[in-house]
Amino acid sequence: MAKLIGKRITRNEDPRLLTGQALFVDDVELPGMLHAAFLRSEYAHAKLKGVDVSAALERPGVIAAFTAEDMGDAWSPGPPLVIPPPTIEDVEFYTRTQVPLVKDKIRHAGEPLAIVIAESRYIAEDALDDIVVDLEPLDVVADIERALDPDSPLVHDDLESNLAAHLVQEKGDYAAAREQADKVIRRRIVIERGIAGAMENRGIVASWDNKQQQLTVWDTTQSPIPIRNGLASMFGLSEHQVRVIAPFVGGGFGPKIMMFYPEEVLLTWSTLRMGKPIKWIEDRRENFYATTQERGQVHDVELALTNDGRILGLSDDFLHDTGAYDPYGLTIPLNTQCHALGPYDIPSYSSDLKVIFTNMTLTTPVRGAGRPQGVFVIERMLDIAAKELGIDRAEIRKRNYLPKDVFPYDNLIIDQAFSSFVIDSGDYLPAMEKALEMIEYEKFTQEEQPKLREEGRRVGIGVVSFIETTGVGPYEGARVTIESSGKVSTATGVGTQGQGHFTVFAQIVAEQLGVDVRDVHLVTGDTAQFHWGTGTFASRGAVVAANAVNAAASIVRGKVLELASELLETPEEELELEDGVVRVADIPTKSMSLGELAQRANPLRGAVEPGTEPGLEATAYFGPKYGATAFGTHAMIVEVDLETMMVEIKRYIVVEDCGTVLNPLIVDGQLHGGVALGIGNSFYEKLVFDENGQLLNASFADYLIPTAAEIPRIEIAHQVTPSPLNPLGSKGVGEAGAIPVPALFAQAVENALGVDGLEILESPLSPQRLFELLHGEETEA
Amino acid sequence: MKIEGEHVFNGSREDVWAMVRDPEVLATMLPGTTNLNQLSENEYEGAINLRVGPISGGFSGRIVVEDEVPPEHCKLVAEGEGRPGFFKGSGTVDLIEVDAGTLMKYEGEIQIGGKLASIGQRLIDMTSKTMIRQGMKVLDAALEERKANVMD
Amino acid sequence: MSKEMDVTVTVNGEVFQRTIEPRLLLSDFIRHELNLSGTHVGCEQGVCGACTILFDGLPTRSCLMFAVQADGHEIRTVEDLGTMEDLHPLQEAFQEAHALQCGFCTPGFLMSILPVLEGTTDLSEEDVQRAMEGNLCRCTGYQHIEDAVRLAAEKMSSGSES
Amino acid sequence: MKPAPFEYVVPTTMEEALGHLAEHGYDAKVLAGGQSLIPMMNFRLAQPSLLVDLNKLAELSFIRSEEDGELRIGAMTRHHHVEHDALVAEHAPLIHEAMPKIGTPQIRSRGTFGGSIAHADPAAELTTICVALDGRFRCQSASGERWVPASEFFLGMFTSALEPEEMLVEIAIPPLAPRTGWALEEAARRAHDFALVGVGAVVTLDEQNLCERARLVFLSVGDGPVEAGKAAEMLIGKEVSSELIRATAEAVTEELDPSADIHASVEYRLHLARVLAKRALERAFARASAPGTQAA
Repeated sequence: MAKLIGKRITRNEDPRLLTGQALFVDDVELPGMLHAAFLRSEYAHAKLKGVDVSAALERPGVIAAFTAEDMGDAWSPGPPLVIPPPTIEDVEFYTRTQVPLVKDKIRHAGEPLAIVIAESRYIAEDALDDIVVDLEPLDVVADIERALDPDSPLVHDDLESNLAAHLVQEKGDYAAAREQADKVIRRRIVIERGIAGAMENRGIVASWDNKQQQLTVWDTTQSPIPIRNGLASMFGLSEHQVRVIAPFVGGGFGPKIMMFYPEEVLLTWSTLRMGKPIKWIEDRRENFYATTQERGQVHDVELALTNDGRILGLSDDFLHDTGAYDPYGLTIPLNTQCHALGPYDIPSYSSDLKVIFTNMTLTTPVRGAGRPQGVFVIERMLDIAAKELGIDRAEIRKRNYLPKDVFPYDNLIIDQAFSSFVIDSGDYLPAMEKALEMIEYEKFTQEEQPKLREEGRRVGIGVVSFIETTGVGPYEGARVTIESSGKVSTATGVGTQGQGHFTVFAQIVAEQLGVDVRDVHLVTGDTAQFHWGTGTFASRGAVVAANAVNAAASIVRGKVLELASELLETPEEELELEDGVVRVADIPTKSMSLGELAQRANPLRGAVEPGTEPGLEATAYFGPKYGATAFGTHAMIVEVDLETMMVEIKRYIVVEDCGTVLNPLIVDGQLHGGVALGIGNSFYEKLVFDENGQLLNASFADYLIPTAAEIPRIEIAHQVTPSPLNPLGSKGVGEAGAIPVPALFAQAVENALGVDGLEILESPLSPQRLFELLHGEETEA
Repeated sequence: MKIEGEHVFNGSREDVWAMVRDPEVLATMLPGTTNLNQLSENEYEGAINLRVGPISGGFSGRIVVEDEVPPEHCKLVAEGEGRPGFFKGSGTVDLIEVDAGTLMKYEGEIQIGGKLASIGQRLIDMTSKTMIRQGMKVLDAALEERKANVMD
Repeated sequence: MSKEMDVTVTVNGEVFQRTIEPRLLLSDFIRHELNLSGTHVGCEQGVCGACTILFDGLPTRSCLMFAVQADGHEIRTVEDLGTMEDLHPLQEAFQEAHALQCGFCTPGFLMSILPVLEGTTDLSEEDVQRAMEGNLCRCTGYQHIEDAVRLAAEKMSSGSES
Repeated sequence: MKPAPFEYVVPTTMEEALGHLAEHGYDAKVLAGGQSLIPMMNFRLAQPSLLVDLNKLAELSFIRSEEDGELRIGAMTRHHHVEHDALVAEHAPLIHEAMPKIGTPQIRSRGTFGGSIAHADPAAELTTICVALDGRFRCQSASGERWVPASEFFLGMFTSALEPEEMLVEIAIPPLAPRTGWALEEAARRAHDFALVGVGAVVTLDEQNLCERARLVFLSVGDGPVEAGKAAEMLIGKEVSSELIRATAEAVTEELDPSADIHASVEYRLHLARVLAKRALERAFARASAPGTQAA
């Protein structure tokens, strides 16, 4: 087999993207297509008394305008949760899902009140100004720490409080550990909200063809098959009547998976009602309050240790802001609970989670999905412990790592998939050693830093470890087909937003079948091409879908060999697949091309014998027993300008272990992008809400996504500890880069400032915050 | 947003007070004000087309004057909304006799929501500074005119 | 609705005539009137750079111009570079350096960097940064794009020598 | 995010352009580069009923110097051209230094020198610099023209001395005196964001090496360019030392009136103003005292 897995292979999809020939949703143009715009609430919390669209309907070019009332029986909250709550005992969970259009009560700014459908988006937006809304503003729940006060306004009036969920997870006996401990450290940690910030906003084109009785929906979703299934059941159609296409999608990062966004329901409902194709393209301002967000937690943490820095126990009671509704269940905070344990041997753990409804945009996973918060909690606590116990920061981590011989290691709490949080494999110490070596930790801390400090320069170093649960189930599938041209088509259901699936999956197939990577054509994200699957999220493409592709390709390989053996009258063991042909190893001239074999496998004459199938094709599925856990260590050197509070990152090191590396070029790209988002989360990107639930920085001018100038060169080293859970040995890497950065940045900046008693217990930071931390709190912006 | 400041008028406290409580003067203080109606002794409603450079937008709203202690103190409570957003706020105005005339001290807090708040943060505070300064100029002029009329 | 106007624009060497409303943004005109959908729209306020085109040779935000203003002017979009089978050296460099992931911001980067490289291929570190400063990318973290710019400079300088 | 409808005219003569302004006054809005106006229109915060597009008035795009060394820049000259113009680099090095800090390359391709000034954004570099350099602006209307000194031009947030029927047509920047140094210092979140605070310093030394003239003008600390004249006065007639610079920088905050926003509090802005004033003065004086500093 030609070795393709693990090679730096350039991407199959690039020529289309580079020449402007890749189809994105807003590129879909259909005859007679109409354009939608949504009237959204500017208020975060209000009683809605009426929406009058009559003036809008008068405007030339406006075809329709609908309110919740117009939807009649089609209006309902929901549909079912994206991820249901855990089925374990003792979990309190109050399901409240978003509505297609607000009927009686507005629960966050940005909720849609009406849809206008017009000949152009310009006219549709003109008509939004014609709509008259009658509402009564209500007091707003905008602070999760006050949301449970008895006198707090209620987001959902039928609930007793703003508590959306409550779950206590315990491992060992934390109270006893606390008793035994030499040192107990207690801190409050606050992590604010940010956006995913995909460059492409969301978009939908929905088209009902009455003659074909066929609904086609182009959608920027990360999860086309569940959207297809949901729309079919919601509107009483057969799944075969609904085709959902997620074409090229301009970045996902989490929020593009939701069941359902109101717009997905509304566009579909409207095209079914009107029989005309309708397009809605979210604009950037809408993206800031109508697309889901993440982070937003407050932790009260306690770490119990011995004097030599061994962790005896961790307690973390935290609040998680779910926004106005909770369709995504507990995925984010469960990730936080798991990742607060890190790569460490923590014998006792107690975590009390309360999920809070607020009058703000919903939170659902954004690249990292609760993990950065958990990592921030444990890593910051270890930094403080190291300082208080007089132990080196790297050393305290080394003392607490799980040893490499304990895996699989059961953490005895449940994870986001509600199964026991078992770490499949790991080898943490070498990753740390490597990172220290690369960043020259000793030299920096012993020589450079003291010298620069004497010159008045504030430089600091940070080093943190993390784990990342990846590749959760339930499953993905793939179909691999050798076509009569000898080229290979591969179909999966996952959908792609830039992860390089067209190339990585092709590498796997090409390696199995001995063809050129460029001759493997991937179809993904089109429900007409593949019927089963869940989607692209939780760093699972390279684990779950890749292994399904591998399984299907391996079956096809078997079929090829079996048929070729018969036709070439040679035992299978003596055949090899290379360069698109099957040949006898010792007699290279005795061969058949894959195309010829494909034709022979699908003869126009001659019956398919009982028990056989035509063609060289196979469909296979892969569902892991549980998720594969990647890990790594990041290190960073920063310099803080003490006069201006600006921070420059001088060096950035990543040591990543994501098991088998399928394509290092692509993996490095994933890590770069993850780190860049992490840097944004650490210092630049913070959604600022006021006490009325108003988002104060809903534009790219005020919400600061880092540019090239803010992102340093990232030096990467790979370590490979294959996952025993899948044949490829792969683990996910899509979120890895982002996860440890806020903790690392806080540590490095704190170290650079070097001010006694100055601890950074929040994320993100900003120059303004550093100024306050150094000069006193009373100067808050 | 907090608003706080002071301004010295070249006139007596009674004149300044009378001017501040004159709806017509108030309407000229904010250019673009239309349809200012007095609903009751202490309550006004009106519409304004605010214009700050290229930015413009119509608002309609209400102002209530409370805790009135002529000619030295009152509290203003205002709220309104329009296409660019909505606002709600209150503030106090104190007039103090000083050598140069009358010192007006004002302070208040306005909450702004909607489009203006979400994309125009950078503009709001500085715009209010400009508007207040321009408004004081108008009041200065009105005061001069008032004094001239009285003398006539 | 305001009065419609005739415009004649040269895009990628081809002359187009259309009758349009004055308020039509140049980005929408290029994408939806001319069906050159390689130019993307990410923020419509001139920050993200995805809609960058060359307007009379200079990189320009097409979301911050009205299409009527393009009357009598020359525009180049990403479609003016190479084809899928025959990529421009800058596009080749992007592929080789893995300078794109989702690819949504990519046409904007290409059209921002292209005029810089067409001016000179002798770029300092600062020049490379400068060429990219008006474009946001959420996927790549920019490092591979920087690599691609250097690689393209190499390709284009050796290309011009031969 | 699509603009509301408007009428659009694109005059080809000054007379025609000024005629539109005379006729429509406040309802007309001049479209220069549009890089500030069009985003506001896309957000529908600006909804002018008539746009008067100046982009076909070729006579408003020029850079030249007068015999006395005064630099003249046409209002419709694009930032890109100013940035790369040798005359500007020679006659107004402070403007040359500032140009790359204005927006991004794409914004500079389209944005115009005069548009940036007429827009009167308190965070803009050019407004501040023109005040620091004692620039003058030629404002023209159908009924005549007048020159307004930069120090009297900026009246507040997006508000200038331009009357609705007037148009900014030309900017004049006087030549620098010999032994003049300059600097622009800014602190911004990202490389090309609006500065949280910025300051332009222009200083001149006399033959005895005493400070003869000093201007310190700030951006983003008020609703327009803010000059710290009293602080600068402390330098006049003095021998410049690092103590004097520090004392001057400490004093600037008396004259500033910054606002708080989501990026910076009043206190942080005042702190930055002191820091940046010190840095700007240090650089400016270093330039002024460098051998061979003879302005053209």
